[in-house]
Amino acid sequence: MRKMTFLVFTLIVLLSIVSIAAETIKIAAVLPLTGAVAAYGQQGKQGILLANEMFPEVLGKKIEVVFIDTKSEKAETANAVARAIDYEKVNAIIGELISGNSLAGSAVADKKKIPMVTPASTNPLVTQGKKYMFRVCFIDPFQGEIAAKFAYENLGARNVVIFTDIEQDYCVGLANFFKKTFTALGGTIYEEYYRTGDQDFSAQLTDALSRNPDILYVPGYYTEIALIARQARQFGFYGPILAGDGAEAQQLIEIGGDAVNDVYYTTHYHPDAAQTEIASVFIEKFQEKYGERPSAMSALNFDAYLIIYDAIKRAGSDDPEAIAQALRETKEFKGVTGVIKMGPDGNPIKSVVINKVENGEFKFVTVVNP
Amino acid sequence: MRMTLPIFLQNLANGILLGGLYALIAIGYSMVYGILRLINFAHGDVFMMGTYFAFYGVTLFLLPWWLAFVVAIIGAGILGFLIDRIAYKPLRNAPRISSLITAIGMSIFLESLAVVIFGGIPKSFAPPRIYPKFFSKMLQIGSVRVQILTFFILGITALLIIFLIWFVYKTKIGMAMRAISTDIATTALMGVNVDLVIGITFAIGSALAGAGGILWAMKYPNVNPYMGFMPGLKAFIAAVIGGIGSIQGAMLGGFLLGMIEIMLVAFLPRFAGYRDIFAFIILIIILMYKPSGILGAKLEEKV
Amino acid sequence: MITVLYRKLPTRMKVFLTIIFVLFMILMLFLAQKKLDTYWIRILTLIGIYGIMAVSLTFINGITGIFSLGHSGFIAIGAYTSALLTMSIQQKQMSFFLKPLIWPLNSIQLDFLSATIIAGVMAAILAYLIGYPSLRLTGDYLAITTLGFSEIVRILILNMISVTNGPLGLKGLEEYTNIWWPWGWLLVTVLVIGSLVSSSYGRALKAIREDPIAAKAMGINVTKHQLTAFVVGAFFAGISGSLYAHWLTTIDPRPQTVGILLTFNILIMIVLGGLGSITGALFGAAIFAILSEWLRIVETPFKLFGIQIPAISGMRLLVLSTIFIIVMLTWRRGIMGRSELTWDSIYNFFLRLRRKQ
Amino acid sequence: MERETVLKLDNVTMQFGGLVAVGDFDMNLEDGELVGLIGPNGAGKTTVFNVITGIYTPTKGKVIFRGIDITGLPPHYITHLGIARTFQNIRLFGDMTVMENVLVSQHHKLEERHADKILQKHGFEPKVVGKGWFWKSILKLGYFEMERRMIREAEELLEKVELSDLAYEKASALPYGMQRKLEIARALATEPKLLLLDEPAAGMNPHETEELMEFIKKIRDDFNLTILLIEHDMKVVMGICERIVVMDYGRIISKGTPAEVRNDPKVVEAYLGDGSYA
Repeated sequence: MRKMTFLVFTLIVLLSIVSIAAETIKIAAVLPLTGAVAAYGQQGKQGILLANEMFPEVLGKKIEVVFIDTKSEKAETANAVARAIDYEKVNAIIGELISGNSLAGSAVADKKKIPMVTPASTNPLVTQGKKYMFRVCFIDPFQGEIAAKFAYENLGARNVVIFTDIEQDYCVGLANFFKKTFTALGGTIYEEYYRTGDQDFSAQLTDALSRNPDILYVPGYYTEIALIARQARQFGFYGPILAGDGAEAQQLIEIGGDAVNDVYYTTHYHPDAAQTEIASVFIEKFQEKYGERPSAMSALNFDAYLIIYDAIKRAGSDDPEAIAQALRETKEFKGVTGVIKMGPDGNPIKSVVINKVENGEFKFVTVVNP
Repeated sequence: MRMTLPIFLQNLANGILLGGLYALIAIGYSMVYGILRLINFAHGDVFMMGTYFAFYGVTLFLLPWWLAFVVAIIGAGILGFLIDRIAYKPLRNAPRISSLITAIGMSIFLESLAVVIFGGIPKSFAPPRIYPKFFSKMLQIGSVRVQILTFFILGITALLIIFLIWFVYKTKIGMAMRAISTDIATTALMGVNVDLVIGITFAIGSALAGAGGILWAMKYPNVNPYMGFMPGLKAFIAAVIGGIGSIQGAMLGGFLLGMIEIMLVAFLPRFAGYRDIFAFIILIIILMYKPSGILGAKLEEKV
Repeated sequence: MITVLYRKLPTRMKVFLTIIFVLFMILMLFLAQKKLDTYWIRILTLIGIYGIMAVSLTFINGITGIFSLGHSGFIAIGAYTSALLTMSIQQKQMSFFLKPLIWPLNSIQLDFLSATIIAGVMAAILAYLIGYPSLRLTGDYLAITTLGFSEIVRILILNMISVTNGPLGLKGLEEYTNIWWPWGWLLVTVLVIGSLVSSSYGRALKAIREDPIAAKAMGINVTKHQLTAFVVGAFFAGISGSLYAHWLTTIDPRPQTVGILLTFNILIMIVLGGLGSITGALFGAAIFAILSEWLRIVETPFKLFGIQIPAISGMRLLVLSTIFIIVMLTWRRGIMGRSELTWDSIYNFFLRLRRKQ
Repeated sequence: MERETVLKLDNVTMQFGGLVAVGDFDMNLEDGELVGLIGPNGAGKTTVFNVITGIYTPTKGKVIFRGIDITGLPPHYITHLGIARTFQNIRLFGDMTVMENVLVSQHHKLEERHADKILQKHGFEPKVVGKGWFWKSILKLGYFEMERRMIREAEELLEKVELSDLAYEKASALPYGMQRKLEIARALATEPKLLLLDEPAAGMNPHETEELMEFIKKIRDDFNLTILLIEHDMKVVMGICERIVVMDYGRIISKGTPAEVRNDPKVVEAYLGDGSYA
C-alpha cells in the first residue's frame, strides 16, 4: 500500500510540472552544461545569456534562447539538436563545443536545414561538406601553424617538448600541426603524453626537463596547463610555456598561481587588442554581470549568438533558410573575438591573438593576421 | 630516458606522495569491504564531497583553513554514515550484487548532486585563498626538490593511520568491527549493535576519504564533481593489491600502486598514455592469481 | 496446499500470435516514420539500440548471473570494427592524418550489414578472450575485473592511433542507422536470446545463477555455459555498437561515449526493467530513453504546483539516479522481476481475472 | 553370486595445506548396496563426497567408478558418468519451479559429448541424444520434440516421487521436507548409478524421518541404485544401511554391519570423546 501511495505521489509531482512557452524567435543553445566538460558549457552559457540581455530583440520580435544540456555526450547532443528542431521549433542553433559532439549534432541539423553555429569546435571536419554548419572560431591547422611560427621566431625556441593530452582530439590535432610547422622551420621536438583528468605530471616533467627544452608547448585545457606549469616550476623550469586557446580561463591563474607567469597562448581576442567596439563593451558588461573576466569560451559563445542575430537582421527574416544564406554571406561581422568574414565551408577567416600571463593577468602580446 | 640517481630519488618522492594519498582512500574501501563485502562505489564521491566541504568552509563560511578542514572531514564522516543508513542498511540481507548496484546508483547520485549544488565549473583549491602559501614552498634536499606540502601530507597521513590502527585494535568499537568482519551473525548474537558499528565504520572510512580529498586538492588544486571517480577506482585497486579487508594491506597497496604508476611513467615515458592500463592489469592479475592480495586473509566458499 | 493451474497455449498459437505481433510492430514503425517528426523517430531508433544493449546485458547479468560491468568494451569494439569497415577509403585517408591507417583496413569498404555482423563477431571473440580468464572469478570481483577490461579496451583504442585514429575518433560515418536496422536487429536479438533462455540451455544458465556448485553437481559444465552466455551477449553488444556508431555518425573513445558511463546507463535500464527479464530489459530501455528526454523539462524553467522553479542543469541525472536508488531500495524486482511477459503469462493473467469474477 | 563393484576408493588422501581432511581412505561399494558413512562432525565425510563427485581432486589415491578412473575429472563429467548427489545444506535452484529443477538435471544429455566418449570407451551405453542442440535450440529445429520428451521424463519421475502436484511451484516455496525430497528427485533425474546423500534426514521430525527411510529404500529398488549415505541420525543409519563405515579425523576407524559397528569400542570412544553424539 505504501508503495502504491508513493507511486501515485511521484506521478502527481511529475505531471504537475508544466513548461512555459511564449511567441518568439527561438534559438537553441545546445551546450555541455553537465558532464566531463561542464565548465566550458557553463562559461558558454554566461556569454550567451549576456548577449541575449544586450540584444534581446530583432525584427521587432523577442529572441528566446533555449538551453539544452548534452551531458558532454554524443548521443545526447544528437538528441538535443533533434529536440531543438522538432520540439522547440527553433530557427537557429548554437553548439556544441566539443568537436566530436558538434559532428554528431550537425548531422541532424544539416539534414533538417537549420543553421547551426558552433562557437568553439575547431576540428576541420565539423563543417566540411555541410551547408548549414558554421563556426566563429578558427580551425586547428591555422592555430597550430601560428603557434609554431611564434615559438620559433618570437620566442627563439629551437628545442621544444610538447605535452599532448591524448584524450582530446583538439589537443592532438594542435600538437600535430605545431609539430609539422616547427620541424619544417628547423626546430626539434620531443613529445610527452598525458590524459585529461591526470593530476600528477612529475614523471613526464622529470623526463622532459632532462632534455633541456627552450619552451614547453601544452595545447591542452587550462586545468592541466595550470597543473603542468605549477609542477614544472617546482622542478625548476622557468622558461616560457606556450599553449592554445584552451588555456584561456580565469581558473588558469587561480589554479596555477605564480607558476603560470610566462605562459603564452594563441587565442581569439584580447581586450587591449580589441579590434572592435563591441569587444570592450562586452568585457565591461561581463565584468559587471558576473564579477570576473570573460574567458575565450564566453566570448566565442557571445559571438555565436551575435552572428546569428546579425544574420537575422540582414536577412530581414527569421526563416532558417534565409538565416543560413545570410550567414554564408557574412563579410564584415565585428564580433568580440575579431572581424569575421565567412569563408567557404562555413569557416571564418579571422586573426589570431597571442596573449601571455603576467603577474596574474592576461596581457596582450601580438596579433597575427591571416 | 637518462635515469640518474637524483631523478630516481625525485620520482621516489613523487611515488611516496601519490601512494600515501591512495592509501588514505584505500583504507576506507578496505574497511567497508572487510565488514560488508561491498565495493562502495560511492567512496570516491565522498572524497569529492569532502573537498567541496573544505572549499566552501573557507570561501563561504570564512572559517580558518585548519578548522574548515576538520569540519569538512567530520562532514564527510557524517555523509558516509548517512549513505550507509539510507542506501545500504535496507539491503543488508539482500544479495550482495544488489548493494553493489545501489552503490553505483549512489555514486551517480552524489556526482549529479554536486553538479546541481556546486555547479560544473571546477573550483580552484590553491593558496593563498584556501590555505597559507607556506605549504607550497620548495625545500632543496640534496639534489631533490620537495614541497613542504609533501611533508604535511605524509605527516597527516601517518597520523591518521596511527590513529586508525589504535582505534581498530585498542578500542571496544574497533574490536566489534573486527568481530563483525569475521562473522556478522555471531557478533550480532553476542549483543553487539551491528548496525551502529557498521555505521561508525562507514563514518571513519568516509572521514579518511574526506581527509584524502582535501590533501589531494592541496596537491592537485582542481575541485570538480567528477574528481573522485578515478582516484576512487585506483584506491580500490590499491586495496585489492594489498589484500582487501586489511588496513595494513590497504596502506601497502596504496604505496605500491602510487610507486608503480610514477615509476612506470618515469622509466617508460612513451607509455604514459597506458598508465591506467597498468593499474587495471595489476588488478586483474592479482584477482586471478591471488585474490586475497598480499596481506589479505583467504576466503573460501564451503560446499 | 492450493495448486494454481498454469495453462499453456499451444505452440502453434504462440507462433501465430508472435507473427501477428511482429507485423503489427512493423506497421506501427511504418506509421511512426510517416507521421512522427525526426525527434521522436530518433528516440524510437535509440530505444531500438538501447533495447539490444539492455537485452544482451541482462542475458549476461540477470539470467546467467555473471555480474559484468564490461559491456561498454564490447560496444566499443563493435562500433569501431564496423565504422572502420564502412568508411570510404577516401574518408579514411582524410581522417587518419596523425598516422596512416594500417593495411588492410585502409583499402576495404564493406556494406553495413556485413560490417555489423563482423562487428558482432569481433566483440564475441573479445568476450571469449576476456571471459576465459575472468570467469573464474565471481560476484563483485568479476564485476570489477570486467570493468577493468572495458577500461583497458578503451585505453587501447585511445592509444592505437594507426588503427583507431586515437582520440580523434572516427568521424563522418554514413548515417546508415535508420529506424529499421535497430528494430530489425532487436527482433533478432530477442528471438535468439529468447529462444536460448526458454530452452534447456536457458534453464542451465538460470541454474548456474541460482547455485553454480549445485549446477555443476547436476552435470552442467558451468564454465562453458557461462562463457557461451558471455560470448552471445557480447555478440549482440557488438551489433548494438555498430548501430550506435552509424546512428551518431561519429565515434570516439571518451568515457561518456563508449566508457563506463555507458555501462552504467545500461545497468540503470536493466535494473528498472527487472534484472533477469528480457521483456523487462525492453521496458527499461524504453523508459530510460523516454525519461531522459522527457525529464529535460526539469532543466528548463518550469512550474511545480504553481511555484516557478528556475532552470538547473544536472537535475535530469539527479532525478534519474534518485529513481534508480528508490527502485533498488523499495522495489528491487523492478518492473518485471525475473518473469517474462509471454503469451502464456498474458493468457494466464486473463484466466485468473475470469476465475476471480 | 559376486556383485559388480560400483565404486572403489583406493588409498584416497585429501590435504588442505597441512591439514589432512581425509587420509588413506579405502572403500568398495557393490551394486545395489546401501552403505552409511558416519562419524563425528569434521571427520571428513563431506570431503569424501566432494572427492568422489570431482569438486576436489584428491592429493593422492584413485577413485574408480564402474571400472572408469574418474580421479580428477570435472564434476559435470562425473555426473554424466552416473554419480549424483544431494547437499547437506539444501542447494535447490530456488527461483525455478520444481519441474525446472528436475529438467536442469537432464541438460547434460544434450551436452556432455566428451564424457559420453568415456562411457562408450568403457562399453557402456551412450547417454547423449544427438548433437548440435545449441543451434537447434536457437533455431527451434527438432527442439520441441526434445523438450516434450524431457518434460515427459520429468513428469514420470515426479510422479514416482509424488511431487507431481507441486510441479509448477517455485522450489523455494516448498516446505522443508519436500525440498529434501526434491533434491533427491533432482539427483535422480541425472540417471545415476550411484547416489550420494548428504544428511538427508537433517532437520526432519521423527515422522518425516520414517517416511524418508521408506523413500530411500523405495528409490533404491525402483531406480536400481547403489546408495552411499552420510547421516547423523543413528536411527536412519542403523535402520536402512546394510553396511556402515565410520570415520574420525579423516580416517576409517571401523566398518561392518550395523550390529558390528554399534559394538565397536573405537566407535563409542570417537563419539563420546567428541561429545557431539549422546
